[in-house]
Amino acid sequence: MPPVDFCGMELAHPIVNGSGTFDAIAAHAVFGDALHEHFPFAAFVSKTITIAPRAGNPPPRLWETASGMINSIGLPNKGLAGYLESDLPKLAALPVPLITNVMGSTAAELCELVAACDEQDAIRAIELNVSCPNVKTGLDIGADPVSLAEVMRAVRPRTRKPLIVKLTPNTADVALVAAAAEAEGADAVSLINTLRATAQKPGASGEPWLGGVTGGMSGPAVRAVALAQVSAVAARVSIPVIGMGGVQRGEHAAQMLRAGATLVAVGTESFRDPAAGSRIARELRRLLEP
Amino acid sequence: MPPVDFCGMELAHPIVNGSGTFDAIAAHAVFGDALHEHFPFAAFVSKTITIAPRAGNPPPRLWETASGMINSIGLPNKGLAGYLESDLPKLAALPVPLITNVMGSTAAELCELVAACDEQDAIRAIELNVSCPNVKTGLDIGADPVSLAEVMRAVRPRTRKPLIVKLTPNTADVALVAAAAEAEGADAVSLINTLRATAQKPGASGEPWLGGVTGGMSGPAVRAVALAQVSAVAARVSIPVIGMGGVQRGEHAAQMLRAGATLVAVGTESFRDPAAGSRIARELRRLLEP
Amino acid sequence: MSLAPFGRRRGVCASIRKVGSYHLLELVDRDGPDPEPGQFYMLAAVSGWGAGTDERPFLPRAFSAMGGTDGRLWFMLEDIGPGTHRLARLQKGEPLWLTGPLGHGFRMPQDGRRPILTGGGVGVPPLVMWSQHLVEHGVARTLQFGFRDTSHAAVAASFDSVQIATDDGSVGHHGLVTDLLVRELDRDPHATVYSCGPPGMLEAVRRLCVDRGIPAQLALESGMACGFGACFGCVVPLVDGSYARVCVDGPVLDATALDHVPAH
Amino acid sequence: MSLAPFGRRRGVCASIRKVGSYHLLELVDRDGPDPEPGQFYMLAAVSGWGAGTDERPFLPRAFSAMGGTDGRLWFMLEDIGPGTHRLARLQKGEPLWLTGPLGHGFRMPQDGRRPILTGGGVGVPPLVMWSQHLVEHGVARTLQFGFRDTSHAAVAASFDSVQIATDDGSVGHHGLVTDLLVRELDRDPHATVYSCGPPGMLEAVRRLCVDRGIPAQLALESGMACGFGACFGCVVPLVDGSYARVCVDGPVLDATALDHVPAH
Ligand SMILES: Cc1cc2nc3c(=O)[nH]c(=O)nc-3n(C[C@H](O)[C@H](O)[C@H](O)COP(=O)(O)OP(=O)(O)OC[C@H]3O[C@@H](n4cnc5c(N)ncnc54)[C@H](O)[C@@H]3O)c2cc1C
Ligand SMILES: Cc1cc2nc3c(=O)[nH]c(=O)nc-3n(C[C@H](O)[C@H](O)[C@H](O)COP(=O)(O)OP(=O)(O)OC[C@H]3O[C@@H](n4cnc5c(N)ncnc54)[C@H](O)[C@@H]3O)c2cc1C
Ligand SMILES: Cc1cc2nc3c(=O)[nH]c(=O)nc-3n(C[C@H](O)[C@H](O)[C@H](O)COP(=O)(O)O)c2cc1C
Ligand SMILES: Cc1cc2nc3c(=O)[nH]c(=O)nc-3n(C[C@H](O)[C@H](O)[C@H](O)COP(=O)(O)O)c2cc1C
Ligand code: FES
Ligand code: FES
Repeated sequence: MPPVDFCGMELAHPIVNGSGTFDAIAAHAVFGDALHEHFPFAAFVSKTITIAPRAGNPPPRLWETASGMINSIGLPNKGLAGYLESDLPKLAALPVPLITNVMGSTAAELCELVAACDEQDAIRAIELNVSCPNVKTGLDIGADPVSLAEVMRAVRPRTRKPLIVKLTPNTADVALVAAAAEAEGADAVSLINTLRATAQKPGASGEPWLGGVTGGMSGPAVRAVALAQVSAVAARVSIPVIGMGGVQRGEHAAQMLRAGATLVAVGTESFRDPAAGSRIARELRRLLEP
Repeated sequence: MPPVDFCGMELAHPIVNGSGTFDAIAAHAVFGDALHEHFPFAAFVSKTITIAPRAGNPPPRLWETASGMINSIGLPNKGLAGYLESDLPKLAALPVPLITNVMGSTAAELCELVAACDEQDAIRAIELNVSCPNVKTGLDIGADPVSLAEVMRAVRPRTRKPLIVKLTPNTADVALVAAAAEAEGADAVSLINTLRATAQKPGASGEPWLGGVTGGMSGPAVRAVALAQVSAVAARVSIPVIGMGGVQRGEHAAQMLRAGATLVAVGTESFRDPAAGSRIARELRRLLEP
Repeated sequence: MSLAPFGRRRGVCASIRKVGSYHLLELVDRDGPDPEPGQFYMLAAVSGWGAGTDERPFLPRAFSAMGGTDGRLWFMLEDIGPGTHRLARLQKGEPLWLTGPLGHGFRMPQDGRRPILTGGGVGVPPLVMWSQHLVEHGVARTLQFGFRDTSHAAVAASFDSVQIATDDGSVGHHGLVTDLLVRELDRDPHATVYSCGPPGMLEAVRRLCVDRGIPAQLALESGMACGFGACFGCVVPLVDGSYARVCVDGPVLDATALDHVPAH
Repeated sequence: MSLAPFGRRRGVCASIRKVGSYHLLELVDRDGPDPEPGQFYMLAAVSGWGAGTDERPFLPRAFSAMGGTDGRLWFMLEDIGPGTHRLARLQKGEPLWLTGPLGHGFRMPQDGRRPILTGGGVGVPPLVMWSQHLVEHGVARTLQFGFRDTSHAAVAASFDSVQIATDDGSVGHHGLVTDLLVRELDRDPHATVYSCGPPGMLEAVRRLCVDRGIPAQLALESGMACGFGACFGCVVPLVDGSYARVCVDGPVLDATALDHVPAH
């Protein structure tokens, strides 16, 4: 398996993590230097950073579904300043390139985030999480090609670093949105984010289980939906695609690549197996070099 | 569990079948009169009928996923005339009310289907399957509130029978579409239809497994997505809702009712257990009458 | 055709043993009628279903009856994926879900034609049952099976007067079972062919019989979700451009009606 | 804190037996370090995971170590759902996945305070291990457990000098274990409380200790997806308005830092 070129970065293999599904700083505290010696991903994607710090949603934040899970984490993070100050130095020390994922609810917020990341040498690429409701339409920015194009026109000029748009699957035609991102200068797209889902408290109340009421579903349950969306997007755009959703083994990663993805991200499977990324890369290598 | 009033029909319990997931005529041939004596559903929903006969998609039509399945059946049916002539007399003999599900790719086609159903006393209600691409936008009619409203304005005047709109889950905001259906006179909405999904042939080719290339995912894997969409729709509209998606036992049906559904449809679970409808109704009764 | 009781019911694994590459499964099914040769059942383990590769199996699996009397059913299966893997690990006394008997079985030969039963692999069970039926009804039959190798052919050791072909030549004729069929048909074409086996073999039998104008009843396989006509998933293409549902229109279909036997 | 080897690894079930309502599980874990009292592991069966009610469990499950030396680990679990149900059915010799030891355990009492270990239900294991540690280090401790009934209390029969309370009064004090705690604190408040148990009990202990200004280390439980800080799913609310991840900031947290113990 030769190194992969992704937006000018040379990666050792095509497996990265899904934003928000691996905390390399916490994992280093838990597993020690073994983590860095056997780092499971070819690039590291940070969790979503917002301008102001966020505590995240009240618990419970998790629900297990048939072959998957719902999370309603609510994007807890230290805020842009906190990220740059306390997390970035540690993430810069990882043995792989760093991609920083950011989210804002207005174009102005996104511009500020992107401009700040642009100044950091340690940040090799920026991923825009556009699963955030547009204040005007109420729809997620990424669910609507028009909103997304508008945001991209504002944000694109703020950086010369590679800009990846993380698409939401909760839309009628994800390829249309991907095409809009490409047209406005995105260097890559990544998908799928989680499928909107919910759960009720056990018992007769019907009350929501999750502190955040609804959440997003991930894991093997969504894999076939992810493969359809990745295929549709890769067929429509010429920029590279990061495919994800339910990838658990090398064969699933290979399917994403066959569908047209350049990189494959692993999210939920890392929860079941912290070293899943390395295992999947190894299995993939065996499949591709028979 | 008292009888349920649904659009003026008195139903023995809230469990019906999902369109296209139970062939009462074939099942009668397989199971004999026991089927009618223990009919599993409180009303029977036909598979989708189109104006012209359709052979359906080439095989393979099925793919098993983690906790679910993809189908790419392609709506095989005898066409309107064939349905009225050869199926309707048999379906009219079922011990429960009949709901006929129809689909057309233009408003004119839907009008013809609805008007024809309107003339049949044996048809107690009509369900519109709006998961069909709009010829102009390419988007499914049911994925777009504007297209749907247009179609509804044409179709609604053609019948005084209850009109149920079967919504597609492959949309950015299903409650918006449901609200459009209600505003244009729908008597009820049903959801979710299947989630767009795909699968590749085993092996390295990456070719699609399904004869129809993409298909729709159903079963427990989609249940949490279905519950979120049913909750969102029931919170938005005042007309009754038929909730479905991954219902396998009484507790799941109860969750749909707690989310605001009036009826609950069972699809995929009938494949695993032909009498699932009766079992689920029984389990539900036990939960609601403790 | 034996009607199935409505709904799935619990059967119990009475015994399971390995014969070469196959597993022979005996079930107790007190409540079901006897199956007819060519009919099948949908089977699923009650526990541990859904925990195999890729969180499968989810749906029940179709298996032809190899025999069935007095509340006992026999099956033969090969472990090729998560469903058969789980079933092959059933324990004696373990419950399992079953629905059936399902589908239309084989029909008697007409016009005094002699029956030739040609099959292979997991196509063996319905032909074994049909062979038994014919013998019981005093109809002489020719039975011929193709297998990959000795380990697969082992299951045929207990069958009376059977012709064997193996891909590797380790047992019987070195080559395809259709070579044996051609030999029989050349010898005496006044025959009806009954066949069940992998798609390639069935397609070869279909062409052969259609070309020679010999009636053939093919017991087809197909990916199934339900087994009772509900899902329209199990179709095969017919010459008239329509599709037949293998589960309710078959599994036994006339060779002349079929357009071809699909590879899956 | 013992560092965990990176990644999940295979352990083997060395023995499993039922004591009253609980299952005591002994694992062989050759490659792991010994856990410290209060640390936990994420466990999952290698086979049959995902085939329970509602096709669960999918994620691994968290269990406190009850002991661990020389490549052996001990756990105690109650069968309350699909994950514990499957683990309770492990066979001797069966492999299982484990990640750990994880989290921060208990810390020694300061200022000569005497340790009171108050817990109940599946909160027993970390306290048993902590009690052993204290005893081994020559620190006298008071141990008190609350259970629902005799069948749950049975597990405590082998523990030395333990006070028992049961909800139904069948064993020991008829009432809550916090009654016993109040008695001890009334007698001598120069103590540090260590507690683990159901949320209601922990919350009562928290209030009691905070109200009286007594240091308390609470070993919390919480729904977890990962156990190593990756998912941010296992949080509990702190007094400063932020959330702590139970898996990496805990599971042992100071009572004074916690806003309250959430019900789930
Ligand atoms: C009427 C009938 C009678 C049969 N009788 C017998 C019998 O007597 N003995 C016997 O051993 N077998 C019999 N079969 C075949 C048997 O049903 C299949 O081998 C079985 O379903 C395989 O299930 P599995 O989970 O073990 O394998 P699967 O993994 O399901 O693989 C089986 C085939 O399905 C395809 N496939 C792979 N993955 C998927 C997926 N995710 N979704 C859908 N398809 C997939 C591939 O083509 C693969 O080769 C019969 C089939 C039919 C229809
Ligand atoms: C640090 C720590 C240590 C622990 N130590 C022990 C121990 O030593 N022994 C022990 O027996 N247990 C221990 N537990 C608890 C144990 O992890 C849980 O009981 C176990 O996860 C239950 O899994 P289950 O599948 O059996 O039950 P579940 O069905 O998962 O039910 C457990 C609880 O989760 C909630 N729940 C129900 N359904 C779902 C769903 N679909 N998704 C999410 N939540 C749901 C409900 O509140 C339910 O009461 C510990 C937990 C933690 C965090
Ligand atoms: C617990 C959790 C937290 C997540 N947080 C984020 C996030 O902060 N930003 C983001 O863009 N995606 C986030 N995601 C989505 C994942 O990056 C990924 O798109 C999704 O989980 C699908 O992949 P998977 O099935 O492999 O998990 C999160 C997913 C999970 C499960
Ligand atoms: C094999 C199959 C065929 C279906 N055919 C139709 C159809 O003809 N018309 C329709 O409106 N929905 C159709 N559906 C969708 C179901 O009615 C239902 O909305 C969906 O399967 C979700 O429910 P479930 O998870 O209980 O199956 C079909 C679903 C399946 C699995
Ligand atoms: S298997 Fe469902 S129709 Fe044949
Ligand atoms: S369990 Fe995932 S962060 Fe704690």
